[in-house]
Amino acid sequence: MTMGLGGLGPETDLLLSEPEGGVVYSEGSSFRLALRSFMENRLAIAGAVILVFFVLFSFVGPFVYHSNQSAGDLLQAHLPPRQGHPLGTDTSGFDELGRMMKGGQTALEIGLLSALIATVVGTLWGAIAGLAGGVVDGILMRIVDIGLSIPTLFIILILADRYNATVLSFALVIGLNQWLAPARLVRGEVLTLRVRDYVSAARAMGASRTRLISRHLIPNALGVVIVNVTFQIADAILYTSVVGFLGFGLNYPNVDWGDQLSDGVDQLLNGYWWLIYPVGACLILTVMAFNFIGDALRDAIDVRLRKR
Amino acid sequence: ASGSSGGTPKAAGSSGSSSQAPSNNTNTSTTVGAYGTLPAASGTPVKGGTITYPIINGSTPTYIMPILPGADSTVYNQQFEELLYRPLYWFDVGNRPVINYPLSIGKAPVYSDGDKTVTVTMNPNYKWTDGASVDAQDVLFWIDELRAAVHPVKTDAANFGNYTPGDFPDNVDKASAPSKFTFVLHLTHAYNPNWFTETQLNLITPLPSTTWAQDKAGGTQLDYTNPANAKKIANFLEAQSGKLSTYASNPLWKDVDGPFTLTKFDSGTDANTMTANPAYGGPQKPVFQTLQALYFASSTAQFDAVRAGKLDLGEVSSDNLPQVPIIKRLGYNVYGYPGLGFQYTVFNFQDKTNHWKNIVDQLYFRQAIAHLQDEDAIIKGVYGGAAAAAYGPVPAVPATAYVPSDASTNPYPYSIQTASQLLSSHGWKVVPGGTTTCIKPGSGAGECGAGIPAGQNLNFTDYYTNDPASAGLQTTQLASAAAQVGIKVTPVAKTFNFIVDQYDDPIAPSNNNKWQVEFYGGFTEGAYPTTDTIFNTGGSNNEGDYSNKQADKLINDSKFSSNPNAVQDEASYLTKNLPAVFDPNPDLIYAWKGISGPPDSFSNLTQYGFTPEYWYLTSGS
Amino acid sequence: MTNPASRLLDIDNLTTHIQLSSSVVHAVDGISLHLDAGETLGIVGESGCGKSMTGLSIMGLLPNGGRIVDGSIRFGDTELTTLSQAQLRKIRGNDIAMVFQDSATALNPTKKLGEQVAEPVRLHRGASHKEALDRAAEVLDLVGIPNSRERLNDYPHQLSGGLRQRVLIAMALVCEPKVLIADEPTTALDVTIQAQILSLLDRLKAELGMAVLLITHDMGVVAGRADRINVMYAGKIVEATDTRELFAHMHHPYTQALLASIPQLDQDNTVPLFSIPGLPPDLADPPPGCRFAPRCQLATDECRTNEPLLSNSSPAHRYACWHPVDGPVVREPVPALAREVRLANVEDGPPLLQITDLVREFQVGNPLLPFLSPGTVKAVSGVSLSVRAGETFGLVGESGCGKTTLGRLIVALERPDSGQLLLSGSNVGRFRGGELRRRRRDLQMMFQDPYASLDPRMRVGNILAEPLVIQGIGDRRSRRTRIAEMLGEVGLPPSSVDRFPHEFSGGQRQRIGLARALMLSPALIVADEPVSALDVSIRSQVLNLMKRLQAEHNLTYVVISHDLAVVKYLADRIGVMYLGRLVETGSGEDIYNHPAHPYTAGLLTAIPIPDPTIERSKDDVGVRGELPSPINPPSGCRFRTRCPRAEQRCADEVPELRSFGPGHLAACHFPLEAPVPETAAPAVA
Amino acid sequence: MTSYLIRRVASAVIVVLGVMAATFLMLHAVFPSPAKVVLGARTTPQAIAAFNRDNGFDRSVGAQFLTYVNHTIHGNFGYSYKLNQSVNSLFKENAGRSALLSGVSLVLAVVIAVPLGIAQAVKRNSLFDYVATGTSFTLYSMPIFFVSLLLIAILSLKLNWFPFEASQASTVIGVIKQPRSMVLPVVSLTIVSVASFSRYLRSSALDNLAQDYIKVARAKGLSERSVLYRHLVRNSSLPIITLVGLSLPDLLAGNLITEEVFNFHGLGLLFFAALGNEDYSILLAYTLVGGILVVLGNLVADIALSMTDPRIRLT
Ligand SMILES: Nc1ncnc2c1ncn2[C@@H]1O[C@H](COP(=O)(O)OP(=O)(O)OP(=O)(O)O)[C@@H](O)[C@H]1O
Ligand SMILES: Nc1ncnc2c1ncn2[C@@H]1O[C@H](COP(=O)(O)OP(=O)(O)OP(=O)(O)O)[C@@H](O)[C@H]1O
Ligand SMILES: [Mg+2]
Ligand SMILES: [Mg+2]
Repeated sequence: MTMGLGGLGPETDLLLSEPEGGVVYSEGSSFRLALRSFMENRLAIAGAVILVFFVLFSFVGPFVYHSNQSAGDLLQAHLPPRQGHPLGTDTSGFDELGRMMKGGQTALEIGLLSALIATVVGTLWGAIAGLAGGVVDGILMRIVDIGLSIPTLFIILILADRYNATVLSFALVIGLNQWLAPARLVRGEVLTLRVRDYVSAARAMGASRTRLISRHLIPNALGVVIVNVTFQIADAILYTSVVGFLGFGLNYPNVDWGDQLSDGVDQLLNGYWWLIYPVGACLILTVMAFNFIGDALRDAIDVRLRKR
Repeated sequence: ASGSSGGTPKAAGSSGSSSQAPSNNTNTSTTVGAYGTLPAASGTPVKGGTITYPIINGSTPTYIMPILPGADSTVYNQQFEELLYRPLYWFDVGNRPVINYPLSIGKAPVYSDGDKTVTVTMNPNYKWTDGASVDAQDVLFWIDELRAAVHPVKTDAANFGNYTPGDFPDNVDKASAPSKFTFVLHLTHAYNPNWFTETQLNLITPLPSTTWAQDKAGGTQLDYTNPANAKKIANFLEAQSGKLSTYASNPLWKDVDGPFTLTKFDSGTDANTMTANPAYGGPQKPVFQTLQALYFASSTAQFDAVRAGKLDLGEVSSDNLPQVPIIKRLGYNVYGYPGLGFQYTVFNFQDKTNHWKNIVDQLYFRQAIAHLQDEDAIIKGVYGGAAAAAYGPVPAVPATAYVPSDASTNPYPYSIQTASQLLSSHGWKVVPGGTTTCIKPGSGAGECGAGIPAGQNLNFTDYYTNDPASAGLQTTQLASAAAQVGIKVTPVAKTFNFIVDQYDDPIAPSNNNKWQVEFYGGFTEGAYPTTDTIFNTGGSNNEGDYSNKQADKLINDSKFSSNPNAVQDEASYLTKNLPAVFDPNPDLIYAWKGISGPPDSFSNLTQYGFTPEYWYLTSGS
Repeated sequence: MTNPASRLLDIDNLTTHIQLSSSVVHAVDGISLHLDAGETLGIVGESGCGKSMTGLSIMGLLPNGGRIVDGSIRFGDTELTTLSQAQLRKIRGNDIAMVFQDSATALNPTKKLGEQVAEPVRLHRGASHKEALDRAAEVLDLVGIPNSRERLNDYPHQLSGGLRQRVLIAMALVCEPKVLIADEPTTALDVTIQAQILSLLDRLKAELGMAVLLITHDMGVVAGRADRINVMYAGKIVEATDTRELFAHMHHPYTQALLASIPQLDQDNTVPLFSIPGLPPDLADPPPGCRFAPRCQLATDECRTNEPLLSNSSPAHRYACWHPVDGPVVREPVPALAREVRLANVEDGPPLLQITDLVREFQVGNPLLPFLSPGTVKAVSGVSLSVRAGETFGLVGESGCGKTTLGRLIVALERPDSGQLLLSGSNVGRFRGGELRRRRRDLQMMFQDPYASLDPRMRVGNILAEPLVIQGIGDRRSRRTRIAEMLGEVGLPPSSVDRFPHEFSGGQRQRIGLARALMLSPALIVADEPVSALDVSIRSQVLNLMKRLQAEHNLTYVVISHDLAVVKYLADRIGVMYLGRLVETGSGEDIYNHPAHPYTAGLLTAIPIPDPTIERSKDDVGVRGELPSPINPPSGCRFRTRCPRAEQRCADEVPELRSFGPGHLAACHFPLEAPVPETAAPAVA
Repeated sequence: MTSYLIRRVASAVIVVLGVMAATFLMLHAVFPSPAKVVLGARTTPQAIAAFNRDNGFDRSVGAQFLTYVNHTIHGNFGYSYKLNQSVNSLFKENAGRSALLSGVSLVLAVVIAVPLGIAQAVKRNSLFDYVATGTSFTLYSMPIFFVSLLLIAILSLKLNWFPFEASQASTVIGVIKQPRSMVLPVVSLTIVSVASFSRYLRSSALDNLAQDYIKVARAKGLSERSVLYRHLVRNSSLPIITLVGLSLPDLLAGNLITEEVFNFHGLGLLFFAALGNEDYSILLAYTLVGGILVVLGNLVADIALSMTDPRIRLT
């Protein structure tokens, strides 16, 4: 309550005469609050570090470590680690380490892209449903239920057969499988937000619908959405591997961790460990990092909400 | 015996055993393309016992009656059904896809009257379970039932997978049985005898005319020569064959002339059990008692079983090759050899988008692509040596009577430069790693060719099957080579079925403009490897709509002329003219332990021949 | 002084700290107190001053990080601070029991009441399941829960707040403890229920002969119930003596200020409330010297440097202050406009706001399948009233009686199902779309929850600018200056514009809320419970502010509150609502001095007055029973179910509003006052 | 209650119909007709035309959909040309085994996750909590096929503790008779759900711990254990019910992959093969059954919750 205000390093206004309403202690924006509690979360830090590492690995790595990723040499296929090939070569004769960097780029791109697609679609959908309410809401949400009731793999495989696997189409396929969760989430959020007093206040001032949405609902729903994005990225990257496992991964010259891993897994019994464990580690660690971060973000935002 | 299937489509290697296999240096065999060694019969035969072999999800028996409808016309149904019902002619002698007379009910056919009449005399030793001997009537019965099945057109091929309108039985004017063990066919045209024997007569499987001529269970035997009755009978048999759960119990299927009888059938998984048929009249009666087909969800699962030593006979897929040493240590013999047929990367001669049609019409372009394909590297890197180079529809191995003399020389060996020169000498500005474009449009010499505008590029999409992995690796090889002469190849993985369903001009004309190149595998050929229906203009399996006067003529000769070398000529022409880029022919690899038998009875597996009756369990296993 | 023999609890120099990640909260700082058998000791103080922690320290139930760092708690002969948890458990709920503030979450939602009440019996008395349940039923009876037997199998959510609180008390009493610690037992309840609960506690105390430690922030509550009172401030006891002594001759300025800052029913509402500036200190680093010094008018440097001790005052009346006062503030008339003057500003002629037969009912259940819905909530049923420009109209009533809904109807946040709402002659209900949005500038609202009413993502600057932006008033610069002015007016530092809501205290937020409402200089402001979420000392600040601004800008308020005192202080005329109906309206005097409606009278009785003499003289709790369901309210007069005078007629016909003097209307068949003869009352106040 | 049921069932029906329509249309968009696949590559255009005629694949999509719905309503899930059997019989064959696998893993997941999550909450920010959190995150971040294959590689092929493939018995009883062979599939299917369940339980338990009634329970003199068992456990495990309902889709998906990897022939495997074969009727039937399961799952979950949690009144 009113206590504890100073709890976070008060920094009083420099006022000669204290105003009737009392002084105001500065704690910075709610963002700073969230950030602070985020920083207090060890797992979150771990996640951030891991993530940064793999971003650098994937995008900066190739400038440091050069390898020919355009022409594979079948006569050099699946060699174990050796001079010149610190992680050996894959079944097409590409240098595995370099491949992993390339794969990392794509995986992260796809993850981000599909998460964005899912989130944008889902958010709009959920927001519309939540705002419209009544029958529209009913219909939109039934559609979501339907989506949730169709086996994901079914959709993925159908779509994968229909569309050629490019980074974009891939992101689309996954994104379009993932928008349902955020849709539900955002709808719930909107339903609670739209009855908040400050929204009523804005209405009482004569705010238009669009203003209510753009200035109050969206900014306040954003936190939840952002948290969701991180989880979505994690899931998306996981999905790439499943799609790869089902044989619809990306093709030369593209590659991503997902299908590298699934290709590798075929080699599990052949003892080509260098095609499995390194890339497996990359994928799992990255996914985990995103989950850590998302989890921490959620708590952080809760903190902001709890802070009253 | 795959011969009789008249060529079933084959996913790149993926049919039955994904057929790729690297030969690590343990390849002691001298024959080209063979993998591993073929041990001589050894050990002391144990009487009785059980021999297990795998059936894999998607390639399990689903039909028992020897007139296989389209949906069930697979080599697996054939192998299954031929254990019970012997075909008139048995194919494959070891790994050679030729008629195996000792194992055939029919003796060599005699052609007369300008190749318009065929006379076949049958081996009298074969008996049905009820004691009746397998005779000419049984053949006529089959022919009548076949006619009933495909006429009046219901879904012709749906009722008989190997049916091609105009061919058997339409081309049989009259069939008669002058004596108990002799039948005569009067044909509508004069056919090339080899063609007729090896693609038509080979379809015949005598049926028990004295017990199956019913239209209901336990009904009276009808006069099947009356088409109406024949139809009733056909429908009845069809219906019965649809009830998988009754396979082991239905009296119909108890009446067999093969080396085995069916005793158990799990309609859930199609796993089944057969026992030796003492009444079998063939040269070799089984010495062991039980033949058991175990079901597996995937070839991976199947191989896991091999690794665990659970199977007497197993398949080895390309993915598993590095583990061959391991299973050898378990006591498995491993042998592989390419099956007769070819794999090819198909050009679509119809796609007009981006002027593709005009480009692919140019022989020099097809040659350039052929030069970009590195068969040796593929054989080594992808198949680890367990494949044979193949430059045309009739490769050097397996050896048949029809291998053309030039089969083992590659007219378009791997060479980036040659490819590059071919292009630049035809008016293209080759930009390695970039985009090669046409700078000399026009149809004259040294120009790109008719209908190819200046600035045109050579980019195209190459659809390949997502399974097995080798398909992707081969396509990647081509793509990365093409990149070096500025051709941007975009490989795209699809399911085998999607490709054969969508990217097949005769079947899906509406998709003519949707694809340029595809690689889904190829065809297992019959013993008589003409490419009739595959490369002749308007052929029902001419996926890319390749059309070439000369080719048409040669293919026609293979079917109708009496020229014994027609097929060779056809093959060597196509080899040079490139209706498609022909790919290496992967081995089918098998592993067996604890059992033995004459080498041929194992090597014929690679031709889809399945003669377990020759095997026996060796003591100590 | 009571003889030590009967002494139950003796706390000496109790010091409790709560370890946070970055700081240590000195929640309780060396307090000493004692509790004797049969007496009620009140602990009063503002929120956060350590009341609960004191209670929890005794129970040994401190939150994570909390521990007793010094002092002793003697229960009889046992020293509690050194007991093991196991030993403590034998005492907890058996000899010492505690009742918590929030009845909503204090009961396990998925356990039957019987089980929960019986639990301590089984635990401490080792009673069988059956015996325990019997005992539970017995106690539920005792705390006045009707047909307790059946209730045993009910779940908490099936009970109203009042009943739940009774159950909590039952749970505490089931083992007949010697000491009952009641932490804000009635804060979450309506006054009517509060009165019932408090008298219940009294009764039980007497019957069971136990001692009660009554923790509350409400002077009124302790005035009537406690024998002795300890006033806490910032973790310390600042004054402790017997009740009458305290109210008559308090010595500590804080006590004095606290009492003075509470609006009282008999208060002259032309005089601004006494108010304590600033906020209580942060217990993480309390100021040296006297902790009240920063807010104390009498404070000298001595106060700020060295700390006054309780001990060096007489044991009968202990206080910790260097400059003691004596007795309540003598309210020297502050220069303020006398009532007449104020009312002069109230224009006569047509009323600014004219409401007739306003009805609002809420559909409950699924809108898609109305036929399956249990019915509608009759939130507002045929309310008529009028407000003239410049005056303040107050709305009181129990929770759930429809105040907020009516308020939202007035500012057109809800649409009436029927009835008319005229704003200076034009029908608000008619307006749609843009027209409505333009007209809204005349109708603004101030919300109850200071935390929910400000967008957490906006800086105060933008929050205050928003109304102007929406209504397209002025340009950037003019807006900025306007905002600066307004902040000054509501007494906030100019730097506030760059701050986010969460950086402000509750009171400050209400100031912002008010400022926002004022930005458009609206014709009418509806203030919904403007102060009920605030602490006593803060409350008066805001009330004064509202009054001052009204005087300066001649504002028109509709003030909504469940606290009659607050309403009476602010309002010129008052409307009493009951279950969606307006049962009585009149001037503050009318309502307070001669209420006509039994409900009004009941409310008045129920309200605790911070004056021992008055409180003790009360013989009646006011209104008994609970508020009926608004979904199917009683026929006829809705109050009849709880009305002592109800007769058949009340069930049959709905009472009309009748006049009981100029502007004094009430809807009752058997009023407490004689209605003015000419009965044909105008339909509208 | 009844009105609630009516409402829920109504929307359930809508959803199921929606699922049918969606899957049907999607399939059609990609494979207008299975003819080529059914008749094999060596077939002729005429044959295909004939096939489409006979099996009605030449009719309008709408018409086909109606027949499909009609058949389904009459409990006829169609015929698998590829497997030469009616889908009904195929499902009868396989459903039991799938149910067994999924059921056991689900139960296991719950049985493990609930205590784990609550324990984590009670001992929050302890080493135990961190370790548990870390592990669950790791597992949660693994593709299920990867988990499965690791299990095979290590526990089966390396250490030879368990068989590499699931029981091949054709009857449920038969499967139950070979528990060792089911360990790996069940484990890998359980692992993933445990991870997500326990996370959820933890936060739910934390919320409940913050509630006053826990304080009250302590104030009664209850020992920590009994506070836990009598008050905390029940309330904080309630959400699991909803969770299970919601997790059905994932369970089905996981089931699909596990069956593939462990060669366990159930519905998932059937579906898997059908995908490759474009075996229409099976795909449709599977998605339909899946949809019904999910909808039903949620419905049952809500009702179950309303029975266990008195707060929730289904009006
Ligand atoms: N769980 C907790 N963790 C940290 N600090 C706490 C906790 N609970 C209370 N405090 C702090 O301890 C001090 C005293 O709290 P306490 O609850 O005793 O005040 P109170 O007088 O009961 O206030 P209220 O009237 O709001 O209940 C306050 O500064 C509060 O911020
Ligand atoms: N949006 C709504 N939907 C359904 N019922 C509602 C809604 N708003 C209010 N109610 C009901 O209408 C009745 C009156 O509510 P209202 O908030 O006006 O009462 P109140 O006097 O303001 O109560 P409080 O003093 O607790 O604020 C209550 O029973 C409430 O449950
Ligand atoms: Mg408290
Ligand atoms: Mg209200």
